[in-house]
Amino acid sequence: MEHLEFDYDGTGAKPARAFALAGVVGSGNLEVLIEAADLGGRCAAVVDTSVRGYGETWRQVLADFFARHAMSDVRVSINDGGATPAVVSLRLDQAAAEIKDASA
Amino acid sequence: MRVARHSFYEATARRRVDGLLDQNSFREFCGPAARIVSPHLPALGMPVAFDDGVVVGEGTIDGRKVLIAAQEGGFMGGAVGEVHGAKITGLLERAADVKPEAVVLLLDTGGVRLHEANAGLVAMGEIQRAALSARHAGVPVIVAIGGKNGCYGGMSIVARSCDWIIASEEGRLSISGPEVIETVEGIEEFDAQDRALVWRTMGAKHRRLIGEIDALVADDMGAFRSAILNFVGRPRPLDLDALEAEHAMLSRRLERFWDCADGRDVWARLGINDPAAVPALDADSFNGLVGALEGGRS
Amino acid sequence: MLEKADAPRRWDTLERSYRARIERGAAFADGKIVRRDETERFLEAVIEPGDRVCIEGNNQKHADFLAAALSKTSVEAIHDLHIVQSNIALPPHLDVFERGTARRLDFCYAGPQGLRMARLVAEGKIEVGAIHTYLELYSRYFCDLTPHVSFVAADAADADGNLYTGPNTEDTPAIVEATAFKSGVLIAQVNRIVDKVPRVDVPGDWVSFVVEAPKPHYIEPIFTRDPAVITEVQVLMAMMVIRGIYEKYGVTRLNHGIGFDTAAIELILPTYAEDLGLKGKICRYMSVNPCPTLIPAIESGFVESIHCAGSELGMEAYTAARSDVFFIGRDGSMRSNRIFCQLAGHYSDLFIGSTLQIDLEGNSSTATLSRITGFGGAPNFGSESRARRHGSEAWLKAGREQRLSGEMPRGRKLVVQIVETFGDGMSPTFVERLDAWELQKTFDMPLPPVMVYGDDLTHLVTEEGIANLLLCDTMEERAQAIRGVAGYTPVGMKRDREMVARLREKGAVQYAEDLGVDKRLATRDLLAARSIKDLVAWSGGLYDPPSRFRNW
Amino acid sequence: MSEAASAMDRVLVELFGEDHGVVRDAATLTGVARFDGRAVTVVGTADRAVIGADVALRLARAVLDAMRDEPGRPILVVVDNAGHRLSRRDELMANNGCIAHLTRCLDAARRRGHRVVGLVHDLAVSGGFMATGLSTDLCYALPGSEVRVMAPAAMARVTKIPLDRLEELSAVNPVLGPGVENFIRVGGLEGVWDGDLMAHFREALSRPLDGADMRRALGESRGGRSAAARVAAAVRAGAAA
Repeated sequence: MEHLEFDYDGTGAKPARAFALAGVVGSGNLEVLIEAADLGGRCAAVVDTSVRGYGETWRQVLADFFARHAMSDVRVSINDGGATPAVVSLRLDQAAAEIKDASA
Repeated sequence: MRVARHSFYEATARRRVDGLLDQNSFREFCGPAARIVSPHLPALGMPVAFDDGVVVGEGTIDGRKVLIAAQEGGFMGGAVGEVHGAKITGLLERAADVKPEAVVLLLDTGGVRLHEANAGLVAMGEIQRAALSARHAGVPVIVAIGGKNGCYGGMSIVARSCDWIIASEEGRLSISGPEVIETVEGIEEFDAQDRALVWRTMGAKHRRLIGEIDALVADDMGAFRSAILNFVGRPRPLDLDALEAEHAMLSRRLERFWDCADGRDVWARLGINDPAAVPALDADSFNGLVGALEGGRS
Repeated sequence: MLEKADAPRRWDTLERSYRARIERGAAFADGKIVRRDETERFLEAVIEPGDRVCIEGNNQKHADFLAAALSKTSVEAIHDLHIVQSNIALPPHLDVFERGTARRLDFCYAGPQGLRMARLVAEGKIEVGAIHTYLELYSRYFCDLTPHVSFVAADAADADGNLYTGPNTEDTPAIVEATAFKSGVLIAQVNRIVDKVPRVDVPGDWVSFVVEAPKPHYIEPIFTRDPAVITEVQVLMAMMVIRGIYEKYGVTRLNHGIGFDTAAIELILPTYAEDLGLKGKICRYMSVNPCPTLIPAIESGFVESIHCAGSELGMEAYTAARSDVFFIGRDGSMRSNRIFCQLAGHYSDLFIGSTLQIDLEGNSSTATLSRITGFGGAPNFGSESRARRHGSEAWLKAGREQRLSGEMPRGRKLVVQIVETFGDGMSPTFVERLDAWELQKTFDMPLPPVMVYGDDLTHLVTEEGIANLLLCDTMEERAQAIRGVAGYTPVGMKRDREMVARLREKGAVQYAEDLGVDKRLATRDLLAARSIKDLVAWSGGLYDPPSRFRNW
Repeated sequence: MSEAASAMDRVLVELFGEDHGVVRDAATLTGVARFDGRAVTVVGTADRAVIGADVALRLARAVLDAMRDEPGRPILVVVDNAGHRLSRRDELMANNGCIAHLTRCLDAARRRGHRVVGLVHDLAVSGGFMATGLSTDLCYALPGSEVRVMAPAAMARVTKIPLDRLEELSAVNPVLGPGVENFIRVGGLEGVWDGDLMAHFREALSRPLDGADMRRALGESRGGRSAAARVAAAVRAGAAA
């Protein structure tokens, strides 16, 4: 396992909901827990992954994610079973869509 | 055609809970944000899940209060570890306290999580005892099986200790997985690749025909919901007479079918004219057949 | 001159050899029917050392009994054979090299035997003539690699040797034609001998001998893709293909690869493409095996006609009941033919398939280190058809996009590769240099084993988007367009973001939003069938999947 | 009679005397013995039996008989098995249903005031332990016996964790490896009966119990299962976190 932590500038509104979860931890899959957190406007990400040595890729995938979804005061926590960046981005987008959804 | 069907099989544990309960009625206990994860997996270099692979909480189904647990088959095959098991046990114990109209267990599991084997096995015993305690408190416990993993290992014993079992025809209910039997006893005993054989031996249709489960439904969220609703608020007796009746039923089964080599032989002996056609029947036709058999018996 | 006068040239040596072989073989046969338990001695009688021998080994149907028998013959009697067969699939195919029965090999595809093949080549037990494509090898049967003896597999034969191949005709016609008309010995392995075959696929007078095998020939359901394992990412890519390529060019005639990526496309035709109003406008005529995942597209009226290279296990009753769509004999069962299917696919508007590695020129390969596999038919399907002269909307539009220098207008075949940026075990699909170069060195090949050449490729589809190489004017643009869809692979991370932005402006790189693809729809709910059972339902119960694919 | 079987017989003799009245039918043990002047129903298996559907029903019958014959009569469950039977026929008959029936009978006996005591002799494996020992009020093991979910080599194969690593981890984490000691620590076993068996049995019969499942608390206090009690309590309380 490898533990990674990242920190990004916040750019948009605080999320509508307290938290949202997308995905399931499994081979080639991951779960993304996204939560409102008091981070002084910043965004943070914590990754626990079963595949070592992809820190730079995670940094970039998450940077692109936060650039795509303007958010602030958000913490993303990931348990990863070796998902490809495509699947990671998909789950991140699903989680973001849900936490931004004020309807429920 | 039949595209818009809302599949139970396809859904994650969370989607199953959402799909079965009244909208926005679900309140989760010890949810993912609480991060109650397995204390054992990290030492083995395995990723954890924030809910340890089971969702537990309360909500309503058609306005009737239920407690519900849903195993996530995608995480470690739905296997029961220490935390996972304790969540289900706690939920069943709560049932005895708060007396909902039912506890619903959506099981999707290979059994004990080997990575925390001893805790998982003892947890099975605890889950079973808690399920029986809930029943003694008058709360019916309803099991639904329709995920990728079926319901295997100790949880198959738990399932048969509950009041009602509902399964889709994708469902399987058995103590040993076919692969285990093949590995230990050889391919002559069980060819695990022969999936038609697997379903004829352990699948929901066979289980329905021999009286191991109470309802067979299509793989559809609405069908599961209706079947569950049918059993909400309907506890089954758990007294000595009920145990004797069960004993008589099981003994009769072994007497009648012990020499059968295949599910088809059992079905033929049950009076089904074309046993080979059973696997291809859809849920409605199959239930029609079951109805005709039971009608013929009474 | 004098020598010639002394020994006048004979012009029927092959014919005389044929007669001698038949006479020797007849000792082990009753009429044309070989006594099964004497098969090995029979083979020793008809085969001579150094012969070119073809063992029918298709994608699916295999002359497996004869292949096994050959691998048990005496090496003293039979040795140094030159095997000329398309598919090396079964252990006996290589046993004959291991033990010295055969030495030289010309083939197309080695799939699961690739690792052992590599070992035997390294040990000098196999001399590889060449790794061909299907059409190349069949062509050489009629040129310089004509078999002396061929084993074919058929479903049934009568006493006269008339053969019924059933739906899996595959390579049989090519092998039979080349062998029978060049004085070769044609031996058929059949599942059963009958009084009258359902239809004559091979006339009896072309067939020298028939052996009834102890059990039906080996057949593998290699074209069955279980919809249950199609991922959301594959659905997303399928959506992009439909919008960005099929709809854009109006592709009606095409060939699909057989992976999960193309299965996903097939399975969203009745949903996504239907909603886009594309029925009757795309995917009407296909050259492909009867993949079960095509059933919903056929049933919903998208795909109108399919010619098949071979059949697929479990699809027999379905194809037979859809004679408007498939090519069906008077007996009611399907007829396939790999050559014609390959040709039809070659001259269609589009090929789409998957690969393991792509470089910055767009060359792609499925070859991996330590294995020798070959590519079968993909290179034939996946190449520009330069001899094409007829126009079609898709072909002409692609040609206009390519803007070749000079005045002469010309069409262009669409050759598409569909891949995820990372493959199994996080291995990047995009590489600066293909493993194929290394493989060439290791096995001393004349060329690196490339499946589809970069200059044949027109589009590259990943989960990131589509690179349209027709719109790239320079090799640098082409490389950046490829980097632009290569995602987070090292190749993709090295993209020149400004240049990719410019390529995006001119449409050479398109992302989902540029294509009008709503990513939120990219779920498995879009699949017309999400399980094998759904496919059975779509087929009205006609599709009978092999047991291993069932979950009921 | 095998060595293990004679060892089993010695245990029965030590507890109930020479004429203990426990009868063996194949691998099944049933009978009514006397202990301190009162009747005790003995059910169980011997010789590392595999629990098939038929075996489960035979044992269940004996438990049902005990409930019918004498309310409150103690039941000793002798546990010696290699797990449930791995066969197509047993699965066809739904072995899980038959084992569930056995466990429900044991559970019913407990709730009806029969003290149900388990005693692992030699071996208890996975489903076989669940069928028997885990359905008792109190379950003990004899010295030298073993309880496990799966043999370590098989476990290494299934979990894809190298055997040596698995054994290394088992040494420090009682949830992982086989052994009576580990099962005691996770609360699956009450303890080991060494020395005076009669004294141990007498204590087990007379121990005041309120019917609550104490195994998690035991696991917690013995440091073998630290999370279960807390998590179950939180869920029972309906806690969000």
